[in-house]
Amino acid sequence: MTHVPLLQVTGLNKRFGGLQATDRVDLQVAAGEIHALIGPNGAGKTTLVAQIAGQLASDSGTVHFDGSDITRMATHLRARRGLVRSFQVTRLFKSMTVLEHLALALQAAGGRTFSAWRPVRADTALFGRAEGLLARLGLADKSGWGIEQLSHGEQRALEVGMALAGSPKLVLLDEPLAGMGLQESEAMSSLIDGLRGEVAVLLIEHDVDAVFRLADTVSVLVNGHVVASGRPEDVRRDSAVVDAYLGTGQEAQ
Amino acid sequence: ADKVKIGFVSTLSGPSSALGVDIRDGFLLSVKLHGGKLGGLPAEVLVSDDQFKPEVARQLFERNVKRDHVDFMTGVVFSNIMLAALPEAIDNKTIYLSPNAAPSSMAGKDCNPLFFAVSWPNDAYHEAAGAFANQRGLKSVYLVAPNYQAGKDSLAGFKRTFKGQVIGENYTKLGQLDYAAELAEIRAAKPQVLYAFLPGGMGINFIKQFVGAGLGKETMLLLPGFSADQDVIGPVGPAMAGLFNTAHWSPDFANPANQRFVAEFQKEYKRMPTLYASQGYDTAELINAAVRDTKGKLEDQEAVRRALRSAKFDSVRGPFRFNKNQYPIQSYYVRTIGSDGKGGLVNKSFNEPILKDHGDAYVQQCMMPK
Amino acid sequence: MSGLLVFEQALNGFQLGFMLFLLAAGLTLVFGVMDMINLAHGSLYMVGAFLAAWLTRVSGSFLLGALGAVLLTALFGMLLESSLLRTLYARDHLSQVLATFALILILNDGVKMVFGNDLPLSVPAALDGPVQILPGLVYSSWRLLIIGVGLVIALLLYLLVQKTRIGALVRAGAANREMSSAMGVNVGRLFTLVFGLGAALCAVAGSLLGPLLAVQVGMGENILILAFVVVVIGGIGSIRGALIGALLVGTVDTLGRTLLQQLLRDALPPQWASAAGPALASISVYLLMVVMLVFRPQGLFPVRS
Amino acid sequence: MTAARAAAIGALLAALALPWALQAAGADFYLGVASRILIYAVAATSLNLLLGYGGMISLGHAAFFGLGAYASAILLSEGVRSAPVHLLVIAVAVGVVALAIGAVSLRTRGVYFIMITLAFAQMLFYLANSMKGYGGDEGLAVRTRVLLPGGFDLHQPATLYYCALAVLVLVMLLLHRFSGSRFGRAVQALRDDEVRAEAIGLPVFASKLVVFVVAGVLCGVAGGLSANLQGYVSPNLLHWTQSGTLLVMVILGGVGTLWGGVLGAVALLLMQELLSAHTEYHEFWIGWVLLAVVLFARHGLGGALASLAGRRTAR
Amino acid sequence: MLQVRGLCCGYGRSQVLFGMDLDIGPGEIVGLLGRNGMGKTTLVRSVMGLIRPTAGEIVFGGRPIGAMAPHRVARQGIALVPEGRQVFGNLSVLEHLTAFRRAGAGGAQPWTPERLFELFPRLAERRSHMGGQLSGGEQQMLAIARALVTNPQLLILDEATEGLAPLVREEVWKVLARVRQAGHAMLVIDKYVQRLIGVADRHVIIEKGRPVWSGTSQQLDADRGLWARYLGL
Ligand SMILES: Nc1ncnc2c1ncn2[C@@H]1O[C@H](COP(=O)(O)OP(=O)(O)OP(=O)(O)O)[C@@H](O)[C@H]1O
Ligand SMILES: Nc1ncnc2c1ncn2[C@@H]1O[C@H](COP(=O)(O)OP(=O)(O)OP(=O)(O)O)[C@@H](O)[C@H]1O
Ligand SMILES: [Mg+2]
Ligand SMILES: [Mg+2]
Repeated sequence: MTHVPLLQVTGLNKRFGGLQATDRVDLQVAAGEIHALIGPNGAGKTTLVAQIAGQLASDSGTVHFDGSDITRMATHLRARRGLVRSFQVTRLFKSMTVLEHLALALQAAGGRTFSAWRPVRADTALFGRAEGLLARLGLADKSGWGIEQLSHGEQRALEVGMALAGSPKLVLLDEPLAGMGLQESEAMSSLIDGLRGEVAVLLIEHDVDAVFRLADTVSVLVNGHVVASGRPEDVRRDSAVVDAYLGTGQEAQ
Repeated sequence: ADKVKIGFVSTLSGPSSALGVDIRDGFLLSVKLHGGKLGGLPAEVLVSDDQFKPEVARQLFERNVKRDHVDFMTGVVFSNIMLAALPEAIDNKTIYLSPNAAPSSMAGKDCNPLFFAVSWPNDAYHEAAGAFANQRGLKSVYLVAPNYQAGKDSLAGFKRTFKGQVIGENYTKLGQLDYAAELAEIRAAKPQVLYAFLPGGMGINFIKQFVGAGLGKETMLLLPGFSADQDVIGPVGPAMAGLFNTAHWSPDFANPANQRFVAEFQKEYKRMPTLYASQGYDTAELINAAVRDTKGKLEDQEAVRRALRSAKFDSVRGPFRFNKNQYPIQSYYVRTIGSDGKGGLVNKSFNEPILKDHGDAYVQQCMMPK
Repeated sequence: MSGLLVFEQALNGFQLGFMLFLLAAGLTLVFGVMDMINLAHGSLYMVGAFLAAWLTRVSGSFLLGALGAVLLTALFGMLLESSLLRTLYARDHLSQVLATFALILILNDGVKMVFGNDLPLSVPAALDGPVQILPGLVYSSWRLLIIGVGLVIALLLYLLVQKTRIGALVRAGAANREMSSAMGVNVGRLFTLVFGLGAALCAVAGSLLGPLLAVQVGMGENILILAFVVVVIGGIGSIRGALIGALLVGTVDTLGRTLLQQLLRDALPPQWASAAGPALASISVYLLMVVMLVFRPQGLFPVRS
Repeated sequence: MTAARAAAIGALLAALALPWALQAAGADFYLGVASRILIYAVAATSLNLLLGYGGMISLGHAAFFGLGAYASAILLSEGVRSAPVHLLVIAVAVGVVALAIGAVSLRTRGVYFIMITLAFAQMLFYLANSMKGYGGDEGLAVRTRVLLPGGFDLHQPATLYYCALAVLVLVMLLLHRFSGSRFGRAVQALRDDEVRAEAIGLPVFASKLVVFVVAGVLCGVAGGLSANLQGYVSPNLLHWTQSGTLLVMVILGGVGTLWGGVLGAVALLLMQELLSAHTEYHEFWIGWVLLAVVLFARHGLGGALASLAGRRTAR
Repeated sequence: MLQVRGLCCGYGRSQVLFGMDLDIGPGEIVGLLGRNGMGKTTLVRSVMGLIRPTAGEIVFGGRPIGAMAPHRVARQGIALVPEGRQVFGNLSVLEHLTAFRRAGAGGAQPWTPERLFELFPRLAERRSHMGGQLSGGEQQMLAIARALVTNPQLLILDEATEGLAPLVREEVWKVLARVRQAGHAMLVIDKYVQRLIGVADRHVIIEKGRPVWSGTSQQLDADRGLWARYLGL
């Protein structure tokens, strides 16, 4: 792993009225690593993701990505630089087919948005890549479907696929396994696993088994603040983490 | 020609439609009384509604002129709508007889051989009102008019004859219906007389609210005739009694033409005629006279024009003639609203005109060929 | 400019504001709470006014006329809702725009067919005149009544929507109709009632404003736009917002027509003042809205996040 | 595709032949009506680009129509008749105003966007009303018309008709290509979900602004043509009810469908033309027709036609 | 208590359920299993009356409910924790719990907002927050609480533990056990099969819109072949 982290979050804050949603968050993600972020419900994970990805403006603190300060950068420019997120609540385009979603994500990553005359369909390379991705997501046979025809789990897969499409340097995955069946969870896990070394992942997930199986590093957010960070084995044994989040119950399938 | 074809475009729907409806009814009454003929030729009147929109009026003019090839156009109530549509008639050599709108521009530098104002020049009522205020020895006036050209013209007309002091002037939004704020200002200004040029529904509301605010005790309200006509008296009610206004016509005029008109109108439509109705009626009478005098040779437009200019017919307003700008020279009267003896209210005119054989201030600017 | 005049103008602003509130309240309920853009809201106001005028003539009593109008308009609104508008909730805003625009056309001409272009309606004789409210200030008693009625209705509505279970159920139905019904709420009937309430408020406004302004076809369209402005400034769906927004719009409009012109006359050469004054007065309300939306894009009291 | 293309070509041929047909039938007057329909088809299509493709419901679009019309009329009244100059002035004037309005308005969403565009348009409306130099509330009539290169005068009804037809064809071609292009896909995506579109790297604000300005300018061109057809402009052109009428045309014709704007303009204007000749209550019947379209043709006339042809619509 | 017989339904032209059968007795907890997209949610929705069956019948407490409007179904005593939470964005937490509260068949100890706040202290802290402002997990808790406050006879949980932190998830399982003791019947859809086995009495596996297996928790626990065949493990 490199020494300069790919993502460096320093002292990030966000208040909603009387509620400190994120509180002096420091966090580093190295290139290519899978970094899990766990914490109780309402700890501020999704808020943090929105701050890093740019949907929410931070009250204070900085975000550095790939060597530059992006704290105030527009969302789409962050995405163009390779910092992409997926959403905890699926957000898809109701007028597009499954394949078109991926093609669009690829197109967005490639820029040249304002080309208004040449049909995008003529770009066979783009659609070829989109189809490849489709297969990896296990949606190959749904290529022409509209999203309303997909089940919840399939929509989740597409949601994550959108984030991965443009070969980002870092993806922020907000509960990618939520709502998936066992098999699909398995498939998604291995998809994420396969990203290791290639794409850095900031993974938010309440499926603790998957987290500890996948993560290189685990950080724990409680009440908006990072209370522990380190190797999975260490974090798992951290009594504060057990009390605040994991509990002693056995999770198994 | 074997018949006379007339395009009648007016505002027949929406809040301002009462005026157009009256003009139409007056016009059609005349045609009916002539047995469906004008000047001996069967008359075909194509009535259409401009919906109070200049663009629509223009399209309707175009249709009447180009598609239906009418002999005369007439009907429009409002000057802004007429000015927008008029070029369609004039550019295509069709005579327009205005039953109401008579803007000062068309009286002066823009006067046109094909344009006749059968009503009264825009400023005339207001000049008469100014003269009346002088006669009564009133010294301070407050003026209210909507913020559009006719509104400005009218106040200019009043100021032309009025000798006292204008202590306030207020231009309201065209089509405004609530005048609470303006009335408060007027109350604070304490004028002796308030002159309000507010046509149609605007006037009705203004007067109602003037009364409701209790201003009538301190200030005399003076109005142009059309704001104190039958269509206003109805909605406002008894509060109108005793108000003064100025006009070129009154239902109580004793001339036989008028007696017949008022009686027939009431018989036909079950209501008292208004100024507008009288203007519509006179317009049809004028066409009747011109067609008769040219013996139906409508193809000779020059002859038709000459016949119109000499205007040989008995107008319900009494004697009148066209000025060289084809605007009327006529007398103006003060009217006051009183009981009709049947529980209603009606206008009654003073015997002596306040302005006699009065033309307009713009005729000098008109370069009309003979 | 004397203190009394300023006070009287403030009253005028409030009176206009409360009228706008009555219309905006129904609109904001239907719009914010049921998520339905109802362009025909102004037509209900027209229907209410016509019914009030007609019933007053038939019964000979303004009170009976107004009560009857409120009742009948509410019924008419409910009928409209349950026969037509309810099929539109599930549709996008644009379908609603088209359908309710069609309703405007139909109702305008329909009212004209039944009642004619306009109907007379006068302030009842008892409230016709002015009253002395301060030494040196007489004010139209009818306008005072309007302010009073507006105030009472504002209070009642606020309590109904914010503090009762019904209010919560209505808002829930608006946010997610399917889920509400799965929670056991008869959303259809609830919405019909809310719509009827909005229609009733329209009729109240129609009965009160009718005598002051005019009962005529097309009376709803211009005031509809103002009501929308109020709803947007106040924050869609918020009764409190509708009240504050309405008072704000009423005051700004009144000031624009009077104080502002006075100031301009003092500050600018006359021909400039007479050109700029009326133009500014006409746009003051829109200017207010633009400024508002730039700084608070969700209105004064946003309801949804 | 082929059926649609065949239909389009058929419509074009019919439109080309119309002036001859009308002349032969002695109904020249209706050429003006046809030109008006073409002009409103351009305006409605420009709104459809904004609304159907970009998801921006504007209730102020007529402001651009009016602006274009005033620009052309004022140039004519100043004696400028060259078509390129008119085009340039309209593009710049409308473009700049649209840019300014868009930059402010596009910070709001949904209903707030509807209302803020309405507010701007109403302000322009009152501004036009107080432009004393150019007619104020009475509007401005012009006697001359634009001269096209090659000496064609738009005063000639047929010339104006063909000019409007050419503009419409161009706009349709543009819209057709746009909808399948990279930009078109991006715009349609942000219509569905802006936050999502931005998160995958699409420049949402810039895209919307571009669409807003282009739609505004196209509508301005339609306005310019209208000034030349009518020989008259008035503030009414900018009134919100005009924007509402354009909106109704688009919804009636089919939001987000290629032909929506055209179909809506044709249907609404023809209905008005035909019904107003027969009944005082024409709006009553138009109302029922519109209602029927909402209830029974979900995607407007365009959608209904397409499903008659047994194909799926764009939406 | 609930009987589903030969149920067929779908969306538009695509059919999803092909003759689905299901029985839930009073106080019984049934787990519904199956891979993504097999029709679990569709079954739930048709029971709630949110989609109309094209064939088959649904009987609850002796009454056919297949043709009832959703609000009437709900009033028969069925409550739903829907997939994807669907809390009301413009209602406060407290309003969620007061507006839909019904006496129902709560037994000796009906659910009240106070008791639910005890159950989910996190919600008590957020009681005046709007639903839309809650975190995902908080919304999930609210969805469960909202269903319980109607004191239903049959509670349907469609992936009710999705997005919950492990501790809270444990808490929810415990709640379910308590609810069961109170005598409520339940239909539970969840991906944590092991947990489900601990809670439920019987299970039904659904594949392509048909029931393909049904049996007790012991049987399911013992037969890992089933897991591999139908659940993809
Ligand atoms: N727009 C908002 N306004 C007010 N409060 C908010 C808003 N968004 C989030 N919150 C609050 O901020 C806190 C953190 O929320 P966030 O969504 O970041 O939590 P989370 O860690 O993602 O939780 P979960 O695991 O349940 O998804 C929560 O208590 C939530 O109620
Ligand atoms: N609104 C809809 N329109 C069309 N098809 C739909 C719709 N909702 C679901 N489907 C289809 O119905 C099938 C069953 O969906 P359902 O949601 O019942 O599955 P599920 O078993 O609940 O899956 P999951 O575990 O992913 O929630 C899916 O294949 C899906 O494509
Ligand atoms: Mg979260
Ligand atoms: Mg499901």
